[in-house]
Amino acid sequence: MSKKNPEYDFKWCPGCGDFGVRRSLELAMIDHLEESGLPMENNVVVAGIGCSGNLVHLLEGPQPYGFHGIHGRSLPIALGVKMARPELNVVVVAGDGDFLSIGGEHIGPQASRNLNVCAVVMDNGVYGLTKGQSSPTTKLGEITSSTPYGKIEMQQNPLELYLTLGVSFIASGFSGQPRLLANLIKQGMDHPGFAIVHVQSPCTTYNDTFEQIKGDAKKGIEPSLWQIPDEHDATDRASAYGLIQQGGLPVGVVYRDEARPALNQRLQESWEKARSRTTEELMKAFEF
Amino acid sequence: MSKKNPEYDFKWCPGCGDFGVRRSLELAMIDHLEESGLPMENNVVVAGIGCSGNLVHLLEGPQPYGFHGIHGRSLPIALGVKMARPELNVVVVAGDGDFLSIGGEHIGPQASRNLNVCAVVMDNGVYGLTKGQSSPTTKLGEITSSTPYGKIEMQQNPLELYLTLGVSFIASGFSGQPRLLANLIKQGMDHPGFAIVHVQSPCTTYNDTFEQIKGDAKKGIEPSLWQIPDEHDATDRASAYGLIQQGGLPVGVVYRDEARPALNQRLQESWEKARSRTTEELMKAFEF
Amino acid sequence: MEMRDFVVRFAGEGGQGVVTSAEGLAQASTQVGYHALTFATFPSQILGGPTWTQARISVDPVRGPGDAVDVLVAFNREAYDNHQGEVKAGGVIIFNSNDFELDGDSRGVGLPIDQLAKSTGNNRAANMVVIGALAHLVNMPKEYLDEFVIKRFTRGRASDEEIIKSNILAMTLGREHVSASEFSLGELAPSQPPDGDQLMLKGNEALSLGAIAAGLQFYVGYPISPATPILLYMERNLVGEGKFAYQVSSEIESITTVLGAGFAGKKAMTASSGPGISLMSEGLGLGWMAEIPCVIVDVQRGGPATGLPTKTEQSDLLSCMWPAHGDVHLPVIAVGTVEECFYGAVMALNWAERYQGPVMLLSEMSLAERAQNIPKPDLSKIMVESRDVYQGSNGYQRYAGRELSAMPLPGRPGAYVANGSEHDDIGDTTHLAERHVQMTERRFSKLKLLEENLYERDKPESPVAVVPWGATKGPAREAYDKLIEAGVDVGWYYTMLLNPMPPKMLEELRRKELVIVPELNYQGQFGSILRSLGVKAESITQYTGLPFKVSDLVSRISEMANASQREMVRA
Amino acid sequence: MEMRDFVVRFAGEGGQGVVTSAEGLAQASTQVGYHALTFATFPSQILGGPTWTQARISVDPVRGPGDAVDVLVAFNREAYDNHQGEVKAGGVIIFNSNDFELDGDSRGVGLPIDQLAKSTGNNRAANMVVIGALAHLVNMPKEYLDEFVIKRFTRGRASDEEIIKSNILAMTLGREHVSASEFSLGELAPSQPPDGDQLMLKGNEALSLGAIAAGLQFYVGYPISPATPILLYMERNLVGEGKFAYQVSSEIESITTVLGAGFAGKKAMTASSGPGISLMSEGLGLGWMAEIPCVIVDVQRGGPATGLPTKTEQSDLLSCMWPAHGDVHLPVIAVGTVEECFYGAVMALNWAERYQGPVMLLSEMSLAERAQNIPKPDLSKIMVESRDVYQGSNGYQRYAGRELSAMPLPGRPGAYVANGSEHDDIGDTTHLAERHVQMTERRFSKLKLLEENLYERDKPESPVAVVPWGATKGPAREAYDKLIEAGVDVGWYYTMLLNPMPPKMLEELRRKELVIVPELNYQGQFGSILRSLGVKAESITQYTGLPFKVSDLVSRISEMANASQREMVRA
Ligand SMILES: Cc1ncc(C[n+]2csc(CCOP(=O)(O)OP(=O)(O)O)c2C)c(N)n1
Ligand SMILES: Cc1ncc(C[n+]2csc(CCOP(=O)(O)OP(=O)(O)O)c2C)c(N)n1
Ligand code: SF4
Ligand code: SF4
Ligand SMILES: [Mg+2]
Ligand SMILES: [Mg+2]
Repeated sequence: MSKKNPEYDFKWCPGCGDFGVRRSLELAMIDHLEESGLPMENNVVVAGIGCSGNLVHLLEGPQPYGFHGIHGRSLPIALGVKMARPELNVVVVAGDGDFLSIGGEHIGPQASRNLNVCAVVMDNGVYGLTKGQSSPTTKLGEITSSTPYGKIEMQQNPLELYLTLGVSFIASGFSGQPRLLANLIKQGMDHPGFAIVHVQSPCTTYNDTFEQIKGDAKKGIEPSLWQIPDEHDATDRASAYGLIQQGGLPVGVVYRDEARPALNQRLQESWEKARSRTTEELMKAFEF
Repeated sequence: MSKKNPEYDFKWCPGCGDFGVRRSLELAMIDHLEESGLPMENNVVVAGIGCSGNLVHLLEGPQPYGFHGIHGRSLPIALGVKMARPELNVVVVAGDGDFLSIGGEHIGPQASRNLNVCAVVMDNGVYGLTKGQSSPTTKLGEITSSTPYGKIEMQQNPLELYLTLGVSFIASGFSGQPRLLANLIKQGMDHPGFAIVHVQSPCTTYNDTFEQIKGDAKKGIEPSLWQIPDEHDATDRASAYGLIQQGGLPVGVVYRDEARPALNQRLQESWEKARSRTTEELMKAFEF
Repeated sequence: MEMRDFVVRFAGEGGQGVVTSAEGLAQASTQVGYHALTFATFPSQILGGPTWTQARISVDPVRGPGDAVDVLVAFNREAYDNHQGEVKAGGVIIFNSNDFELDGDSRGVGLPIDQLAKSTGNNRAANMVVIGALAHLVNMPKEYLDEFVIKRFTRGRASDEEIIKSNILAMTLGREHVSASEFSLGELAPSQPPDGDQLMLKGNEALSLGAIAAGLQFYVGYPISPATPILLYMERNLVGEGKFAYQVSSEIESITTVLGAGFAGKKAMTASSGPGISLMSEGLGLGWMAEIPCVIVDVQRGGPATGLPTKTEQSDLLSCMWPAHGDVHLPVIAVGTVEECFYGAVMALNWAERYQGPVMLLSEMSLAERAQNIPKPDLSKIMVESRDVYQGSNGYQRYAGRELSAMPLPGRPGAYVANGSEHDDIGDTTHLAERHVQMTERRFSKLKLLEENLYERDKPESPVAVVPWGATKGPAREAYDKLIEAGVDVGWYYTMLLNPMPPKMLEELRRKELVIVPELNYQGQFGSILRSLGVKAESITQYTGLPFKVSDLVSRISEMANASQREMVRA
Repeated sequence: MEMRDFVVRFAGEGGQGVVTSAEGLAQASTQVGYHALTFATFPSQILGGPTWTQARISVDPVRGPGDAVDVLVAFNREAYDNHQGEVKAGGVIIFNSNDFELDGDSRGVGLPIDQLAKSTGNNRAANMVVIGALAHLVNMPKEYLDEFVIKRFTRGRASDEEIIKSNILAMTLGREHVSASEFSLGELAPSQPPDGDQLMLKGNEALSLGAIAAGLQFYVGYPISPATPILLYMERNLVGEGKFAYQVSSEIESITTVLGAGFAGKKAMTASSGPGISLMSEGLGLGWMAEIPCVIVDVQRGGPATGLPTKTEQSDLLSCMWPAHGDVHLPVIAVGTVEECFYGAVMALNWAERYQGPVMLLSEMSLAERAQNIPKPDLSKIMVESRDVYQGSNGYQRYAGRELSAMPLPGRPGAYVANGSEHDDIGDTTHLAERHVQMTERRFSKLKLLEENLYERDKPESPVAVVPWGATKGPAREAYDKLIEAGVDVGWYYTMLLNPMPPKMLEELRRKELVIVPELNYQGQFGSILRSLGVKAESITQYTGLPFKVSDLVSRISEMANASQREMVRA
């Protein structure tokens, strides 16, 4: 709510990738609303703690509901919001540290449940808000403020992790392509299950990867970014696995399984076996 | 320490798979000691909370050190023990709930670090000690005390998870084959990095899968257990992935990567770039 | 002689009918108008293992399992060895003569339980043999028991008649076998059937029902003894449109998921025990900070850490009241009886909605596993509260001011950010000193809304008072009544509301010369809280994992009371 | 007139040299024998953003950043607007006339900082221009500053001479420019160089050094403001054989990993702030239960929940003392000065080894980010303790008895199970009442080993005492000295040891009519703890996220002291 709120004094650094993600999310939410005809208040943005999570305060235009809680817990908070009110459109925004390190435990369970929310992960390969420590996606050997002699643990491969855990919609994007990214986020919102849009959103202050991602012909640097070809069959798990093994930064939808019922749907079905009783009826069982 | 200690009054149910795992671990530790020539006190068994974790109190013969802490935290406790004293042989014993649910967050980090400990996971597809609730490996649709209308979330595939997270030694075994299992655990202990031996250890009281695992010719039930053929190249990640996709209960070594340095080795190397200073020297930096 | 009350302990191996016998006796007695309470213990292993259950049958409402055992039913030798010491003078020991022989104990009556059962052609009637034997010892009329059996086994099936016959026969056999031995305890006074319907249920069940009666819609939890039964009850019964009950992956998920649901407009709850509650620490602070209504049940067990999962203790009070870093001070309701489990849960949900924040509901293993007859709650008399929901248009300042304000509902106008960082009126993060002052005062001012003068008191004029909390209420009250009979000058205060405490009660306690707080922990946790509130409190502590014995409390309380009397005289 | 002390606030954008100027001034002053303290604040954004740093220069040891500002150096207009109100009467405002013009403020002196720096041919000398200007205002001899510059830039490089020249020139230009304006603050009294070497460092650095001096071998942590610098310091310096410093995946890993290392025989520590400490709750209980030596540092920030990461507060005391469910009561040491950060850390490690359990070491954001000159610790005088290690053969009963016993070392004889469930002598799980009693008393008895009568006191005969804790010590002591000058009858007590407290001190406090506890939290946490210990304590609270102002404390303490005097008279 930056524009409207002088009291909110956090600002992203000039050039921070998160600006692009914010724009993409705004576009995606608006698209989504135009289709659904619902007001912006039907959106709930659950934010992690980090430069990335601060996005929830920096959205411009009409404001969605937000929940800016504690570090690493955006997914279970989203679980609560969504299962309480399945009609709401629930979006998670979090950083690589928040989502994959301290919050890593929550990805598997939501994937197994196929919780119908869309998580936008802003991966800059570093802990930005705490000023440049290494994160799970920081590369082996890299020197950061918390790895003065080089990182001695392997980086994670988030896309493969999501696939293995059973996330039913996996997209990969780049903050430097806001419209393309908006489209991926929109697809994630529309997906009837757990969707993760993993975004490379460079930290220009502590880990500026723009050049490496976009490449630089003059310096002879190949871009790591590549568009996922239309031929890619995202519904085929094996192809998705193969695609991820190619490395680099693929942009597009990596995997989608729309057949798997979402948690709230399976819950509905399970109720057919159940019988809902009034408190009076429940008490009967204890009479004598 | 059951035999020696009447005050310890927990007992596994008759037929519980954990008996076999205990035997296997005893055999493996003894093998390991005979080779190393070290005393039993050189072993530290870090246990999770569950029927499985109680193994640490039920070991017979000479006693190793043990740490029986809190639910889900055996891996980070083992991280502390191992990095404090790399010369110790550190073994983790935990259940599927302890290791994969509440403790799931700790697998990835130890895998990325290639922490040189061996984890023996006793998977019975249920929460035994708390009397039969569903666990991450409980199958979709199954009815348990905590899923009265059938489980509505997908089960996890632990072997694929370990492979994706970068665990450098992955074996799969069955508690009903103690000697074979002992051999796998021994290999895990010898492996210079993070080793997980994932064991099907049926809960005869709440989830008896012996029949399904071993099969029953008369009833025409095919065994889910199959020996991993010698041809399998465990050093090839792709083959390991393919093997896991075949399902069932493979027995043997699924994957091994001995090339990757373990955490303590990488740490040693990183020290070459560092300079260790005395407190006096450190204070110098602040003089004026 | 006439008895108003008797206590039977059933001891043996898990699976020998220890529990069914106790429950059968309790049901039989309640059905004919007596009051009954059963208390089950857990063996530390899953199958088999030594276990015991105690049943107390009384003409009057029952307060606790009772100290001394009138009758011990020993299903095996080990049970006899471990429990015979608890049998009071003049008590009787019924031992399963099919399992072992007992000589040299004059209190022993052999009963060939298995054999007699078999002879009825219904092996499952073993517990009826025992019940018949017990009935004889207290001279309970045969009709009573027959009536119970008929009621119980009339299920409109063809087999009913036969089963009823075999069970009645079993009871008769047990009765006759014991009558042959001259043993008797006396005459149980005729029952005085309570007016109004009754329910027979356990603390965890009463608590679950209370929460549902108060409009609970959303429950998540993670298994842990002794709170698991609440999770299982909810998963079975909290079903249907708009409801959700689910097992999540840890207590950290439990609390944060509940916060999400509370934010989204639901009445949400989770339950756990010590270790799980500790894991919720950070989430509880978030609920307080972001002002999210929800209820957290702590069914206390022995601590610290993994502690004593199957034992009872009252040692989580301090950490539930101040569960997290920063200025957080959560409302705490502690229940003391099975009936209070129901009404305490109703209040906890009401409080959460009223002040818009997390409420801690403390129960205990000894209540959770206690079955007891209670008056059936009259739902029409239960006042259910719901949060004040914001009805206006957009541009609302959810956190404006220094007091409670209406809470917006996602999906409707009034969008804001529920924020765990310090924030301004619309929920944006801020670091301004004035804001932190405003919001801190706002959060604490809301506790005032929970101040209610609901408490019990007797002899308020006495300068000394006994003030138990939680399930210690039962034995403490039994002890108190004995002390009063004995002419000791001491008052009685009790409330479920530990934070905020009833202001009037606190006022009165501040004027006492001595406030005696019996509690099941080492530190004397409630006592120290009372002292910090300006009350001259001293605790009577016990940390054995077991409830207080009435006799111990009688002597310890009177000691302290007398000592302070002497001091007052001197002064 | 002669000054013994002056305070300069540097305010501007991050990156404008706000911090380097403050530190330069402090260093220059300390090198010529003055005492100096700098206090930096954080902008809430990562790059740029409004920020300010305060430097206090004094002839005498400095206790705090100081209330009122003598000189404001405003690098831009916004800085002027936000801070000019803090400048005391007769103060001066140096504003960067290259950035903005200031009329109508008689306190203003324009200084073309950038331009003057440029003219020296060394743009990086801007801070020297400012320092020169300041030196003139307090009449600091030119030689002093030249000496400092020469010392600082003599690094045996060819460029040294040139750099020194340009910097001296920069100072001279600044000095001359201001001297042109008639402004002056007076004459800073000549320095009284402290005898003995000094260190100039921040609280987090002193704490890290202290831990290492006490033999720290193992450190893990997870980044969090304001504790991160400790993690970074350890990762850089706690290296080499037998050492380990590492960033783990969360604070839950931090605490449990530290427990593993403590069990394995290392002196292990972790540091975090509020939210991380709350996540450690369950692990802390485990450390207490299994008796594992380790130190947990809480560099407090504003709470609750994510709270106010860049502000200071003292609101984690209750949750650090009773961090988890069950009967757990952790030792707490709270440091109050940069120097105490060093010695407090030494004590914390010693305590952990001595009683074999977790020790909480409380610091605060305002100490963590405060740089100050302290006497260089004499390592030869530091007493370092290590746990009593079991030396015998196998068959040892590690948990036998009701008191501390030697701790076995994995790899050596004496195998046992470190157990978080209640256990017997060898560490096997048990539920026996006697065991729970024995082990509970054992765990609490060990706290006695930590009772030491280390505390400050003045005027013990006074019936009223001021008893601050933590970093409130600084402003409270300044206020106290003023009150004594003013003839107020009030005593002073202070200790780092909050649990267990020095027994003698507690005894004395119990005899006071009134104990006044200034503390930075809403609930008056230490005050309420003291009341629960039988002390008539009342808190003076502030919850703005900022330290106390001396002037506020002077008036609030004297009010309370006088009020109680009046009461005493009445009585
Ligand atoms: C429990 C807890 N631990 C640590 C922190 C401190 N902290 C705030 S943000 C953050 C990580 C930020 O990294 P990331 O999630 O990648 O977000 P980014 O800033 O890079 O966008 C940390 C460790 C916290 N707020 N809470
Ligand atoms: C924090 C916490 N939550 C819950 C529990 C209760 N609990 C004890 S064991 C267990 C799970 C046991 O399942 P598993 O790990 O599969 O072990 P098993 O008994 O099946 O061998 C649980 C939930 C606990 N001890 N601590
Ligand atoms: S630190 Fe990095 S991630 Fe944070 S705002 Fe600056 S550029 Fe963006
Ligand atoms: S409950 Fe299951 S896992 Fe536990 S001891 Fe019995 S059989 Fe084994
Ligand atoms: Mg990041
Ligand atoms: Mg299991």
